[in-house]
Amino acid sequence: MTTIAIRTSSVTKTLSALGRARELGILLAVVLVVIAATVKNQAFLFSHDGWRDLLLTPSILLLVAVGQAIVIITRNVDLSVGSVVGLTAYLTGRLFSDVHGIPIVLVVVAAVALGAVLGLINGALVAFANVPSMVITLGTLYAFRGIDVVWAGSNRVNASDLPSSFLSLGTGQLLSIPILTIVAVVVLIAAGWYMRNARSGREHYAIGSDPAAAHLYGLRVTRRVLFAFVLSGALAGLAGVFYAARYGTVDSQAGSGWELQAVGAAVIGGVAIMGGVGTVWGAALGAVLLMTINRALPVLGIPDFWQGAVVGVLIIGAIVLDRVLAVRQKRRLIEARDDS
Amino acid sequence: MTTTTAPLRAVRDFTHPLWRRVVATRESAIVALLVIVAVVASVTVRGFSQPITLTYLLLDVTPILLIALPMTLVMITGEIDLSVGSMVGLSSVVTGALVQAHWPFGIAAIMALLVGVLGGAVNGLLVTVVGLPSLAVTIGTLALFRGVAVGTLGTTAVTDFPDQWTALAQARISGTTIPYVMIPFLILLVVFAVLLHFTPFGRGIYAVGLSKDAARFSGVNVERTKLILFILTGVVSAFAGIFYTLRFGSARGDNATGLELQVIAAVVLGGVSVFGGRGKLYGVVAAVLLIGALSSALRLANVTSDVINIITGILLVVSVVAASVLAWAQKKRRRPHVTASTAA
Amino acid sequence: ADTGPASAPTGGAGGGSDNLAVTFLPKNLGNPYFDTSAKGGKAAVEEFKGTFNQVGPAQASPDAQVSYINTATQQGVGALVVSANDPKAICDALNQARDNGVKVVTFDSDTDASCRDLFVNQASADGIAKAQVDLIADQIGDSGEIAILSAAANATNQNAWIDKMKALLKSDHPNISLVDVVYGNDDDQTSFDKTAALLQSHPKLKGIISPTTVGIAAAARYLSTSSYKGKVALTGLGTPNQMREYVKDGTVTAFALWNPEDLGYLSAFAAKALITGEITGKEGDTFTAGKLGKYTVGANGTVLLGDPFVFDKDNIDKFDF
Amino acid sequence: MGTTPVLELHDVQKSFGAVVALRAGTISVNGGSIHALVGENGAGKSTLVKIVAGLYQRDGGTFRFQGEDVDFTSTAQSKAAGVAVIYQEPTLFPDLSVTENIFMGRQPVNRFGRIDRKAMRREVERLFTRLDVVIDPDRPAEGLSIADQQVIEIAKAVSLDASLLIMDEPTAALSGKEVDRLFAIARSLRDEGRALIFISHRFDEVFSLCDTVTVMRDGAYVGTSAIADTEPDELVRQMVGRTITELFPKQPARIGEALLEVDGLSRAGVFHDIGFTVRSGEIVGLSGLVGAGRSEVVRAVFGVDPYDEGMVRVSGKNVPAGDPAAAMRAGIALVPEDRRKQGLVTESSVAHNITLAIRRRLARFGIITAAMENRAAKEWASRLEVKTHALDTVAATLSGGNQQKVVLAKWLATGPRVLIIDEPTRGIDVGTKSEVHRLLSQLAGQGMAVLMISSELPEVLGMADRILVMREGRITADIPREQATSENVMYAATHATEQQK
Ligand SMILES: Nc1ncnc2c1ncn2[C@@H]1O[C@H](COP(=O)(O)OP(=O)(O)OP(=O)(O)O)[C@@H](O)[C@H]1O
Ligand SMILES: Nc1ncnc2c1ncn2[C@@H]1O[C@H](COP(=O)(O)OP(=O)(O)OP(=O)(O)O)[C@@H](O)[C@H]1O
Ligand SMILES: [Mg+2]
Ligand SMILES: [Mg+2]
Repeated sequence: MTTIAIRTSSVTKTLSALGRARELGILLAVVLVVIAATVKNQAFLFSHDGWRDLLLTPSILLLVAVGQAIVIITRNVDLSVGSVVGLTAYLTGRLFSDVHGIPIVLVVVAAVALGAVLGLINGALVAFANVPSMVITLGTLYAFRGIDVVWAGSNRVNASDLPSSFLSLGTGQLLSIPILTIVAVVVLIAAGWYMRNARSGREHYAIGSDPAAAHLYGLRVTRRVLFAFVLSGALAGLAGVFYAARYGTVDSQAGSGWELQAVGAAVIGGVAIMGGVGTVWGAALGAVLLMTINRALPVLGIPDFWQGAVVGVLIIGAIVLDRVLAVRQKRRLIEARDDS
Repeated sequence: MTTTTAPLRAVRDFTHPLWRRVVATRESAIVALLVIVAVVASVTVRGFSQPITLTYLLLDVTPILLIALPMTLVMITGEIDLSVGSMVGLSSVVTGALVQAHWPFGIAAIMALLVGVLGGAVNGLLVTVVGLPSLAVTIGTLALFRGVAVGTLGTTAVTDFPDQWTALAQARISGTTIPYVMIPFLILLVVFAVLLHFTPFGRGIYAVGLSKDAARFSGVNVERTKLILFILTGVVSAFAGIFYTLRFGSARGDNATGLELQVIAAVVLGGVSVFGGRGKLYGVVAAVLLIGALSSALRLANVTSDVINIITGILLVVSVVAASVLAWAQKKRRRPHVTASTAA
Repeated sequence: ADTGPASAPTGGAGGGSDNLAVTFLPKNLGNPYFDTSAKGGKAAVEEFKGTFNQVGPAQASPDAQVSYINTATQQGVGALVVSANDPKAICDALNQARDNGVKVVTFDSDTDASCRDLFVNQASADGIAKAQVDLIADQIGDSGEIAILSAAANATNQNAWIDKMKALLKSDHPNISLVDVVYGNDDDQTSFDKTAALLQSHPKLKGIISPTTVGIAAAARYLSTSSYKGKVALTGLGTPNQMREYVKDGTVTAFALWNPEDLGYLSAFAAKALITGEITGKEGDTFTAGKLGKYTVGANGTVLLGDPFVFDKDNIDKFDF
Repeated sequence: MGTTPVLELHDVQKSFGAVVALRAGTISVNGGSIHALVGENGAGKSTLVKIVAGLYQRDGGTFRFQGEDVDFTSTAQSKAAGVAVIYQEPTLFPDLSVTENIFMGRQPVNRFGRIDRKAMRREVERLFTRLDVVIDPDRPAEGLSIADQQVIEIAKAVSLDASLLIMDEPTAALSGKEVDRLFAIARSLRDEGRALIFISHRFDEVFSLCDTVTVMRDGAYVGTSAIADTEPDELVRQMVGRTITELFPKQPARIGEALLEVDGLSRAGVFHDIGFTVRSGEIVGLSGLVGAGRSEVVRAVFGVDPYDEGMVRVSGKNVPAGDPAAAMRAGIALVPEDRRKQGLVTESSVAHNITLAIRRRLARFGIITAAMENRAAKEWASRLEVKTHALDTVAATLSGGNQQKVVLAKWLATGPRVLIIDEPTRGIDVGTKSEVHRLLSQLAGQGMAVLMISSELPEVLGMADRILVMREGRITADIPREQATSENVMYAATHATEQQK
């Protein structure tokens, strides 16, 4: 028994180290990008605006990516998040401009609630009708955006329609950390804690790992999947509020194309597209990496037109690197077993 | 088992008769819907029944029709290619840049097709050799191909294409209102339909989509199958890019932005499962035409694009939900019947 | 030469008709600039008792515009008033429309001259370039680094203006150096982020020109909350409603634009004149555009609206669009 | 206890579309007893189990649990009521750790609802010690051998502390040692007064473990008897309606030239320096404890797994590594151990499954049609007596034994010269089993070389001309039929392990 115990513990350690390494690799990439950009131009990190933007810019996508990660972990995907961000951002703006003196908290609640309802629509269709989420959310991507365009028409919400107390949320800082970033990080910590330490959080992993087994097991698959979509919608709703606060202007195209960014962030962060694997931390880091790359490229002197290509190369590079590291680790594990 | 005493049991080929197998499918529902939309629109929408409608409709959906063919095969293996729209743009830019550099158009087009092969191979190799999920890979190449396209031409748009070529892209087969480009499309359709439905390779595609492991254990070369399909998708997208360039007479880096989701929406509407293993080519073709006819009719009725988008989205959702509700209802209906017969 | 009563349907060179259905096709829907021009167009069409319609894609792309042009052809409208997303890509479709008797007026952003009957130009490229260069030179003291935040990389009008601005800077303002041109794609968020990047990559930047209404608003919004406010000058083309706040808080001193409502109004009347055969679009043709008065077709079938107008703290409250 | 049975089913019915899976399911299980449920493949045993588990809802009949009428609509309900089930197919979450798999949904939590990982870990260690299991509790379930998966299923069910434990063929993947362990646990649970249902196709197990037996045929109840009052032949007659004369109908075959030669095959961490020969007409048994690496060796030989060193030859010609298609061309066929993942495309039709491996050969001028496939599939389905409604039936809906027949049909259709068959009769009923054995014997007689992996010692001893024994990735013995006894095979399979300890 003793020999086995030793092997077990060493295997355990290497495995958990591997688990951590996935997120670590992405964190490293973020740090490298920041260092490179800062060396090129001090202002990227060491100016007031540079520091603020470094933290602020990824915050909105981070929220969406966290929700997306949880949905993907259940072996689903939510392609409608971009449209939900658009709708809720517009709702935020309209509430402020139509209802004078409306409290900010009420608007946040309304936007998050709208996001949750939209998420509920997705979730109900997926969970009850038992159809692939990719199809459903591709459909609602079009439908929600269409509703946004019909509702907004050519109107847009301008910064002047928004109360300055709300706008200052978008740029305000507490101890030099932007308020939006603080909120996003709190959400991230809560989601991370839940997914790791709550029974129902772990059930999401089980469902994504093998839905049929989860059914046999008697897990409440429908409820969890529904919850994941509602959460994703609610977080997209919160991101919509952030969007309005940060950008001040909301038109009917706000947030379009974010679905791929959010899925990309999750996948880059090590969330397996087939579910069951990954953490919201990874997804958050993926979002930070994506947004930071976007901001660093002009600073690094990459011409505007070529930035898209560089982003593509970096995305592919990040996932290839991740894969290579994982394969290497696995091989090392096998060799270790052989030697024991 | 010749020594067994039991007589050889004759096994039926099919559970249901042919008509039921054909009629009670999602594909047939889409075809029926297409017919209904066409008939209703001809009667109610002014201007829809004129012959020119067909020309415009077909020209509009040609890039989607073309790319949907290989995309169907890719999605049946359980993979996906999100980079097709960017590949259309890249192929357009390659054609344009070479024509601008005074290459003959034919050679430029061939180079664009080669770029399609190359791009497809990049996707395919990353998926098969490196073993990455195709959704992630092609989100990356979506950005990469588009980035190279935009980077290459920058602000400029190449517009000086030979007139005989641009005219050909719009020309109609004489005496009809059907564009010439339908000929290469029909050839490709036959090729892909035979490949998918009537070859051992096609059987392998379905097997890979349903169970990668079982396919491998049966001697299907999973990696090669996928690689070939990604390359086909790349090259057909490049072909669509050339058509796109000629139809609009303009090569630009941002050509066909967002086309990928339209293609995937059509493929999925046509009954292909995003999990792989299921789908028929005729369903997909009917779905592309359905979306095309619907938007054409709605535009003629002065319905704005946002409403058209809502309708497309709802159609997608309803089509899958309806199928599942129908199956559920059927199950419900059957149950008391069985109980009754066993009780009797 | 002839005005007034002669505007009744006559068998001019184009062959007059009384099909006064005018369809506006902007670059995209949901764009306040085009919303305002459509308002003018609608007013004009109602004035001459035609039927007004506006259609368009949700996102600015030439292929989507082609579908709408084809639709207009099928519907057999009297005239199509288009702001082109690409000078060439929609050409064939426009020509097919013309072959089917549809008159084609471009406004705001032109196509090749061979594909339309008339172009209603909001202001000459020279005029627009000069107005913006003069504004920035004035605001930064005629020396230092500036950058341009444009719309899409392929926008015809934008690129024409940028080229003219470059030439003007070279010849008249040798101390100003243009260090970067970036593209916000007329997307609010992209323009916003690009502004942030511009300011970081060019610490010595003294001014930004954004010749697009979406771009300038986003840039102003970023500047107003950053430490660059008041230090980096911003000008360009913007609408008074979007810019009012930033002009008042001192982020922006002055910016320019023509009146898009007038632009739409003039375009609609030009379309009507073509439909009725009052003009054919050749140089020297004249027509009356309702309350705006008489206009003459210039070279290349172009009608010029007028010079751009400069908005500042003192006059901005007089406008609402 | 004796008065009210823990579980009572009477005339329970269940249909799937046109297929009647269960016509009249009847069973009555008492506390403190182990009740065997036997019947041919497709008799409806698993269906009955799934109704008790709440996975399926019955169409008719009565269902009583602990003396009360119940209607479980989900497995969560049955679990809560005290029913634990080990399903025929292992149902683990591949990405989660072994520990999480066991405790999913009922992990120990602290006051704040936070999962107490330490407590969970302690639980698992206690459980594994009780079951004498040596699996790393922190490794993911992905990549566990079928046997290990089965062991974890058992651990999961045992830890539930249920009043009724149903085991649907739990021993199909296990070898002697693990089976003994399982039986010890089952007996201790019985002695605690719990009720157990045990489904198996192995009569020796039924007779050594159970006290009552219920027989089913064609979805209907046939009869229940005390084990002491019946005997295997009687059960077989009830199950199949006829007697099986010979379980291992081994015919002597003429052993010819070497067909499959494996030389110095190694793969780091899995197997080392494997060398053996299988001759025409010969059935070679590959024996060993579960986890010895037998499946890995044959997978490498067939080319689905890579290997680092060594050589595979068929009739003296090299077979390229890592290329199953080439191995098939060389005349090798592999019936894999995991039929649901590797053997079958479960979501595909019977016809497509049978013809998948011969699709290229069937094609004329590169074209293949459904008619061609059906012709070939019908021939093989009939030869192996696959019980299916029609050729377009989805393979997943066949009973386990019939699925195995489909896999066999698929590979026999390729007309192999070397047939490698991994656990050929796992989950197959007696009748079919003897048919499979007869078939193997007959194929060998026709000159085929057969390599058979089996965890069932009687099967190996009864069928093989020669027995290779593997232990921890190495071949430790090569025993001819005449000298083979269960003692010397088990000795070779475990010997060095004992020495190490
Ligand atoms: N989901 C389903 N859909 C259709 N038919 C089914 C389904 N499940 C089982 N059947 C059919 O019901 C019958 C009984 O199957 P079941 O799995 O209960 O048999 P079994 O006695 O467990 O056999 P085995 O010993 O092979 O496991 C079989 O004919 C099978 O094909
Ligand atoms: N718990 C484990 N930890 C590490 N390695 C293991 C473990 N279990 C199995 N292995 C490895 O996997 C191989 C065994 O695989 P497998 O169980 O499929 O073998 P097998 O003899 O074919 O058994 P079966 O009869 O179940 O098919 C062994 O060589 C061993 O090195
Ligand atoms: Mg069974
Ligand atoms: Mg094995």
